[in-house]
Amino acid sequence: MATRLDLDLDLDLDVFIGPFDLLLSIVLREEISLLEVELGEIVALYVTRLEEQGELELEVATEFLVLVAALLELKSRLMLPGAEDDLSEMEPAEAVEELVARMLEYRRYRDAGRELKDHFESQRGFLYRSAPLPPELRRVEVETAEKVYEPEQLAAALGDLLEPPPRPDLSHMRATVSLRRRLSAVRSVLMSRPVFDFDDEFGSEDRMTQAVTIFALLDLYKKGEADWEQSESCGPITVRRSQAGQAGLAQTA
Amino acid sequence: MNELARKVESLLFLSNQPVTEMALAEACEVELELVEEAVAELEAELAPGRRGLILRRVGGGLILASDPESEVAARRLLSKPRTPPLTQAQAETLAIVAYLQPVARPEIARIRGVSSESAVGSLSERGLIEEAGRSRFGAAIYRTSPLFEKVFGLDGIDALPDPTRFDPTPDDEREIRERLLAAGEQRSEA
Amino acid sequence: MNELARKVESLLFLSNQPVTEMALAEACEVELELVEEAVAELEAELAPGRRGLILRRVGGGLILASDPESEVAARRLLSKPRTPPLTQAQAETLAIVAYLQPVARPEIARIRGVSSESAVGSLSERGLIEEAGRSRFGAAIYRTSPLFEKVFGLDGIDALPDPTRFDPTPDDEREIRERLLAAGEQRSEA
Repeated sequence: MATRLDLDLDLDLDVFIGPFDLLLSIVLREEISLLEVELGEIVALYVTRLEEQGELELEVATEFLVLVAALLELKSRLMLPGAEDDLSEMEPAEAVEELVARMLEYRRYRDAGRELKDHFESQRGFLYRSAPLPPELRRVEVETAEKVYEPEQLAAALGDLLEPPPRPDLSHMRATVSLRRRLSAVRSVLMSRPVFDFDDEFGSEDRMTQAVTIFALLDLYKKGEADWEQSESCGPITVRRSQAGQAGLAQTA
Repeated sequence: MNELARKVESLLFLSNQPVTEMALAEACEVELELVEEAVAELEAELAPGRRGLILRRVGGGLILASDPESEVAARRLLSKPRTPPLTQAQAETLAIVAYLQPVARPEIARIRGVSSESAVGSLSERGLIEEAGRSRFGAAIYRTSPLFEKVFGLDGIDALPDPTRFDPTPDDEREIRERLLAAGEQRSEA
Repeated sequence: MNELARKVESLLFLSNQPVTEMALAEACEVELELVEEAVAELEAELAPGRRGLILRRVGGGLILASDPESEVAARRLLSKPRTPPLTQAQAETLAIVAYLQPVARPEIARIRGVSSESAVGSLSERGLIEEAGRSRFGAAIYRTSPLFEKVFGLDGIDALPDPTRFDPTPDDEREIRERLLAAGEQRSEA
């Protein structure tokens, strides 16, 4: 593969302004310590350049990134406490060897990858069958079959089916209360007693029935059949048959 | 074999459904008559006894199948008989077929209160139940198979245990059926 | 074709996976040599260009494939579009896994210089590589899958191209070395 190593990148760092490959040679000659070089900034610059060229696919390794990654590893080894003694003695030549080895290793897999990619293309015309086995081959043969299931499972299943389902739970559904029925309930009380206390008559009903009964009272008030009063909030309600209601009640009765 | 016949063989090899000659013609972008000729050539090549594959016409289409001669060897090589635990739906369906057989498919659905197609399908495929004809209305009627008795260790259908939770009065089978249907109707209403 | 060759063809037709000659011999209850003869006969019958099927040695066994000539028609019939080609990232990652397997994910990242999560993810998704456990440090370890061998038509991992083919040339090495070191000199000379 005749691709030349591409290290063209102009840098503008605190410690260095100039092309990346120049910085690299300087570092490798130990004129600048790797510890002073902001590798992160270099990567950021590189990514920006890729982006400008419309080639931003970070999963695509390039030799440039392989090199920076290798430098990063060297640098992190330099930063490890204790490790410094060994590494400070690392000759520039050794660092170069390590970098070269890394670059060559990457090239090997890059080239192998290219070949695999071509090979993949050349093989894509072969298609394989993917069909389930015919049913007769998926089944247990009668002759060799052994007992694996308990008949009691069937007896239990049938028992479940014989059981009528539980009555549906309707508690979540609101019972309906008829306003018409509440009207006639109030009227019939008013027939027997011209004045009564609401709680005495309807206090034992459920909340919904009580509420609809209040509506019925409102209706009777509107029609002029009944009056009612409540002297204090939440206090007792006194219901009274009104004069005008006499005739109506008589009719209803 | 000419190129088109080879192509037809490829297509039938890859498809696990029957393929019509029209579909083959469209896929190969040739006239129907040419496909028909190619199929005739392939049919002659794959005449029984010539190869390990045979060409079959099924439901208006063509399909390749293995020669039945190799079934025993195929079973030895490939067959991994599966006896997974029964799901609740399968157990219920199988119980209905076992206790009431022969029983029509709509009746199974009425008793369970839900359509039981997938359970019936998997039980048939596993060979635990089999079709025993059609009802007057054309519905498939099922009964258990000899394999059923073996995998449940039953010496005949009479050896099925009494349904559990079923009150011990000596109800006849007819009554069980009615009670099942009655309970099923309540289930499907609920 | 003799009976055994026909049987072998049937068995290979039914199996979706490569089958070894030994497994065929056991299934047919014959000596291995006889199966080898039968396979040779079948191989000749199914030599490229003769039929719609081709006998291939893949993943350590035998498998039937359709002739690549019919790929276009087959994709049309089965409405199966081609899967996309491997991206460069996937190809490099796959090469690392194929040649170094089993290999841990950080090693892949180290060689490629970038985290290779998405390439590893899509190769796993395509079923070409699979996890083969965890390293001491908890990193996922990968190897190629049986599907890899099938898709690449390889009769086992040993059938991969000889890795020495990818050894960098001395020219490569010289070029890199010069590029790393010579920039300063060139520039100071310039």
